[in-house]
Amino acid sequence: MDFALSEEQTILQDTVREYLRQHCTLESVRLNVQDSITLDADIARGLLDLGLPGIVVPEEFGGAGLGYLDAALVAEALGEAIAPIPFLGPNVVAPYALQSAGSDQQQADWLPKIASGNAVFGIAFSASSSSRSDGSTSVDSGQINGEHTFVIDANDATQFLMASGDSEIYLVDANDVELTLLRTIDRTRSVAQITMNGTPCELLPGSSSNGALRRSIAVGRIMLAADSLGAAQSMLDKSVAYAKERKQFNRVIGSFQAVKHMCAEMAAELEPCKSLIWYAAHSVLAIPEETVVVACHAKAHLSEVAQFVARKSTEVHGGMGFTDLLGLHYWFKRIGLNRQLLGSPDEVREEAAQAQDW
Amino acid sequence: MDFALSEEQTILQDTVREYLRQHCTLESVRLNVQDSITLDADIARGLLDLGLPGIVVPEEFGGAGLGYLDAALVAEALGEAIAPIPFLGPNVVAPYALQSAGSDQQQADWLPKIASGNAVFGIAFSASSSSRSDGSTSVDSGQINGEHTFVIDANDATQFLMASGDSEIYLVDANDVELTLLRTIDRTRSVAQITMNGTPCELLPGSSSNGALRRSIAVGRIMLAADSLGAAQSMLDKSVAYAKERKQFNRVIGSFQAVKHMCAEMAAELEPCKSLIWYAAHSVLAIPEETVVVACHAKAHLSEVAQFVARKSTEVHGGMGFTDLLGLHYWFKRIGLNRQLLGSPDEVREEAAQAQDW
Amino acid sequence: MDLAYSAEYEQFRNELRRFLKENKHRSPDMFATSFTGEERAKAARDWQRLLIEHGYAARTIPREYGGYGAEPDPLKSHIIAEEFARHRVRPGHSGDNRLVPTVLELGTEEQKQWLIPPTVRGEMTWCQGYSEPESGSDLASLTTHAHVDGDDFVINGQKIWTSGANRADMMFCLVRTEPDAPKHEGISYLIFSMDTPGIEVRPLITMTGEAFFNEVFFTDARVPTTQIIGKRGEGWFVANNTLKYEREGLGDPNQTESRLLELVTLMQRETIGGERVIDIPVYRDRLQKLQGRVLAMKYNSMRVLTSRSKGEEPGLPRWIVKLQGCELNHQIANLAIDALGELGTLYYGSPLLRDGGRWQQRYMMDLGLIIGGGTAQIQKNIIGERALGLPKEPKYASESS
Amino acid sequence: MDLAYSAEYEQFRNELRRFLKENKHRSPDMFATSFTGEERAKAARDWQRLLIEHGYAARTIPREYGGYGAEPDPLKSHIIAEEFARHRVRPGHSGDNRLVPTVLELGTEEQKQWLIPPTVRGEMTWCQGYSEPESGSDLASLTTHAHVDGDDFVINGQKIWTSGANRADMMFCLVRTEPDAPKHEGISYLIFSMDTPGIEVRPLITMTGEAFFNEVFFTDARVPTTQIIGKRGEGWFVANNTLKYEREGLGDPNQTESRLLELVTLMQRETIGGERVIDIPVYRDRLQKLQGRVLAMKYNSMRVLTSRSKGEEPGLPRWIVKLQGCELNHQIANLAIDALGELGTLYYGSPLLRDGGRWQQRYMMDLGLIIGGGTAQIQKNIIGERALGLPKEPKYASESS
Repeated sequence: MDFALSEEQTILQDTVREYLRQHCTLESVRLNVQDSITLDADIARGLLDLGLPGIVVPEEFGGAGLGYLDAALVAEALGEAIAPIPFLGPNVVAPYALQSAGSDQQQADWLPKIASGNAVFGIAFSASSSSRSDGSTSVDSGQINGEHTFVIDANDATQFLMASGDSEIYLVDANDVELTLLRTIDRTRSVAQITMNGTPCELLPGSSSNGALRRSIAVGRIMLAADSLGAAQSMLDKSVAYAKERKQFNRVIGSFQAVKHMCAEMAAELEPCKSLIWYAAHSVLAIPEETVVVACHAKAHLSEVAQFVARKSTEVHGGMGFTDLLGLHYWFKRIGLNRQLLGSPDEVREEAAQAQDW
Repeated sequence: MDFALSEEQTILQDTVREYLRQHCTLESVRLNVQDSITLDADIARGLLDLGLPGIVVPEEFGGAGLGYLDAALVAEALGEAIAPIPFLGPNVVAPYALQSAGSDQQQADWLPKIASGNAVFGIAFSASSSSRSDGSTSVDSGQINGEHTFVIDANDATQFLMASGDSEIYLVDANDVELTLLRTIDRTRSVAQITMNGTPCELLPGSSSNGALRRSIAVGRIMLAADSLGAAQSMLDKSVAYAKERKQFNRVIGSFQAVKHMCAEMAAELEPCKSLIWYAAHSVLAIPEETVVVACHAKAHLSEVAQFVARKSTEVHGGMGFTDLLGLHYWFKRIGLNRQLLGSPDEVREEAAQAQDW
Repeated sequence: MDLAYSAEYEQFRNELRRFLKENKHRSPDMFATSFTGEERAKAARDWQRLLIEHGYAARTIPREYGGYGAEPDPLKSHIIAEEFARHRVRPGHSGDNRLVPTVLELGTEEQKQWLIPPTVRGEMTWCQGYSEPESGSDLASLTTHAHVDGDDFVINGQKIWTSGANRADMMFCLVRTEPDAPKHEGISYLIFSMDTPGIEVRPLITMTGEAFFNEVFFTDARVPTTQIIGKRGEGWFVANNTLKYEREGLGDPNQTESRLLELVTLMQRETIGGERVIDIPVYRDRLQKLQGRVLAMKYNSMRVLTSRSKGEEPGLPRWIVKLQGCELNHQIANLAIDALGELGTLYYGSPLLRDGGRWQQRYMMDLGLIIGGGTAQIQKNIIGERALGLPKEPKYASESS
Repeated sequence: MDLAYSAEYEQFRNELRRFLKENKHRSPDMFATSFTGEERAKAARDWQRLLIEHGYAARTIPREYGGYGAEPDPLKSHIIAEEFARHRVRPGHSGDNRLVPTVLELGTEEQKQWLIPPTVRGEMTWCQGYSEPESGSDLASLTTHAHVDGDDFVINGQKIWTSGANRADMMFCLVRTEPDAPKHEGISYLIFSMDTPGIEVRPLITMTGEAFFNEVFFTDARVPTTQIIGKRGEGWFVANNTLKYEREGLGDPNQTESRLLELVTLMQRETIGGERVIDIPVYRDRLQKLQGRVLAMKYNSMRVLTSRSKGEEPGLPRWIVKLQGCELNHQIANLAIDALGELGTLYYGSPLLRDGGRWQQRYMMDLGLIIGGGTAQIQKNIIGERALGLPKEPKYASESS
């Protein structure tokens, strides 16, 4: 029994953190956010050097062959730094879906390209994960028609995986769809609407029967939850640091019980979330029969806790938290977007109940 | 526009408060609670002298001819003192129902007896106000069969009003039913299960068509909400007093932000409830078309706020709040019982939504 | 308890309604798209003058200073606010509800004549220079300072959270003029033109993306020593007069109620899988919970209004309004966003945007209001100490006065 | 990350299971109704002796003091707790988990030999005399005092919240022996028999109606001066050793999870208008919210256990357990009561009572636990100061040391 990160995992996460600390500063995020959201090419190249695009791609296909806990640790670090980088879609959910449901040929075609950063997959699962989207599609003789909204990591995508019907996953080329960017409160993650009009598509054959779509969504939810964990942890850390520095009434504000207790409440809520994410991510390969339920809980619980932290952290920062000066709101908004993607908390909780036959 | 109590109303409430302060001490409540719950004869006689039993009975029938805001002020005072006295059922809901739906003869028979304290009505409306009760009844040729649970103010009742079917109200004699006391956490309000077996019953004829049952339940809910308001206000007052007295670390605990803020949060939540109750109670005669919705909100909102106050007040008192020494738990428990009677908060909120056609 | 208005007030209301019906078209917002900035400004001044003439603006300000000169009557003021809101007509103003009462109470006759008439006419607009980067909740620790040089105060330092500083003609401002006095006794209340050389205004972008506030920098800005309200060193006590007025209005329950009704409309319009959001029990229950709280605050405000109309200090029911009202607005916006799900994350300028993005804007803005004008923590201190009589925190050993 | 246990631990668990299967019938709870008090007590002692022999109780206590003498191994301790709970068998004990470590660490050899073997055998039971009516969160302000008269301490004063005082053989107790010393330096840690003349125990009824606690009154109670652990005036520091151990266990997530599963059963069994409560969306959503929190705390405890098994101090994940766990239990009970509606208000002895009234009992008891053993406010101070490194409140001018 060893419920802890391995030394390699700690090193992996610290390496990504250190890289982002140097290259993904608040200033660089601000620059990114001013224009339309696009993959920051410099940061992306650095992450490619770290091997992140192929993190869960098997070594035989040129990847790192790591697991989903490793991927969650990276997602957490990206959330901490609010990195404007697609990761969840192209580097975690897509290789998971391809390995779960793709044909041998599809895996051989795409997994190496994912690992080398030459294929970037956007994920159009929203219609199956969140009943709020109106988008629907139909497939006829290898062509797909219809639209998807809230497509994740859309802007720089070269390919899309998309849900159709109840459980099937199709692969389409990004050149064959019409893409309209959606502008959300968050500007660090690209989200779009895509329209298909007789667009050629290719089924991932395993998905017709093996529940790969549902499990792929679960993996995506775990990554979003890990991202929110990281973002919320950053906000808590900033709050504690600010509370130790900022003085009012000749005392650092952290010595006031009201401020101290807000920090303590944030920590008390957030700390157990780390273990919840670890367990959920670990379960993907080790205890797959538990993944769907735990992923629902990870997503829903982190949505609530991170929202709580985002608010309290802003309060601890007082007026400064409300301005752009400290940039705290970038974290606030990323947490706000994560909350709704791939299913809002109450929808996801209902799925957890159903998955347990309760 | 005068959204305030009249001088007479203030005097009425203060008189009841003063009477209860002298005669309904914590010690006398404790004595009452040790045995089975029964009307405290001494206190009841005193309240009779104050004219409370006939408070809403018209003067022509020997009552005080006051309104439901006056009744709510009395209910609030009874809640403050956790008085072990039936009031809601026999002295408010029963005369309201009789006036709303009773025949001239029924009104002439019963209203004077209510005002003189010679008739004490228990209220068996639970099956129509709370879907949790299994009890159901059927009426056939002037006889009623079946059972009601959570009958309010049951123990000393001489008569019962009971709901049957969707909207009808029947009057039965207490001697003709079989009564089993239910033991709740609260011991200051008597609640029972009653069984009818070919029991003679008499219809309140207006109730077949005029919605009197629904409005009678609304009146009962307002009184329960007023009772919880009073009980919660007592708990807040005790907390503030304790926080000003109790010293720890050489300071009165009320000077600690954590304790001060708990008191402030209780006050901030509770104070607007007073206006909500006033409005709801005033609406019964003045704006009857609003009563059902506002009564639902008064009941549901006070259930939540009073529960919050009950918990925080206990926390402010520390270990002492958990013991019997200060008796704080009697208020805690009365609030807990009120929360569930005549519909739990979520059921009542759903009724409010339906009543607004939302 | 009588929710009807007496005949006097009903007549007042009827007159106002007639006035609004006849004059609504003159309200400057009607000119919004078709006139130039200068014409718009003139329309606003004309509208204000018309309202003062009829006693619907500057109502209680003495006639000699350009007001209508009526006795204070909170019920009439309430009726005015209510009817203008109901008719969606731009209300008048009383100049500046922080500065004008302060000058009337504590200014010299000369200051009153100089400042109040143009302010009341809307020809002299104001911003408030109180907060500083290092003194937020602890306002009295401000460090912007002025020394006397000849006939002038020479001001150096920085203010923050100054709303309207980029548009205002004038500022009323707290500066430290007696550096050696205890912190509450070294402050003066100065007034000066925003055109004074040495003043620089920089907009402060907030999380909503808009610049509601500014930073104001002072570099040797010279202000005549006559431009002080009250005496030197008394500014803290002068300002407390202003603060008393400023906090009113945040958390207004009528606004909260209309937001709740907007939310109902949203939930009746939006669907999830073909079902109206309002019919989905978890959202429906959250909506009802909020409605209960909104009603309680609405009736609480009627109680406050009644107390005021009787000349009583409303006490606790008034102290809680800001804390509860801003929180409630924030929660209403939160439910709206959750009801919209993914669509609730969209913001200004996006395809598929609902209600112009205003729910996200409010969600953030209301959080700003929970913090601003006295954080929730400070509000709880005030409620605990002033309304419940709990003791302040004791002075601690190392604290300077 | 490896959730499997290594072969050594699997073997340990298998041996334990075999032991439990073979010996379960000797567990004293099996005798509950058919034996007298004395026979029951003997069965309990026999059971404890059997468990010690096999290393399932008093596991890390040295053999010379009656224990099993194994090296500490948190994983094995966890397996023992888990299997006894799973098999619903009464677990053994290590004497008293507050006193025994303290005596082992700070007692004299003579005290160890006197106290530890009978305590470990269950023949000497203990209660803790720390809290006083006027010193709750501020324990060090205690006033129960003892002066030396000949070879005795003579104790006067009052303790409160003394659980088990009515059954215990002995008390370990903090008393002020140096009235003139600063408050933390004037306390001594005494041990004595509850049969000592001058000690009176009165049960303290709580809101649940039960007497979990007692008040203990001392009137010239004489205790030999040798019955002190540590030196005179060092009692505060001796006691901090004990406190370290006491707070473990409150908010145990395994217990919380089993309560959640009980709640699921309740919600599947109870109906409203023919519909299972668990199918009613508002309750269903509340249940799911709680499950998410329960799982987070469950995995958090696995993380704590792993840290311990590596000899690391778990830090924050451990500090939050009491605060979060007790709150979660309280909320689980709250949902159970709401799910039962009116039926949820019934209590011991009523017709129609569900689940023996235990949800109401827990709802109140869990609130007591939120308060007891360090209120939620004190817990938040501890988390803020020890785990997050925020500064303590400054000393106040008027505060004596």
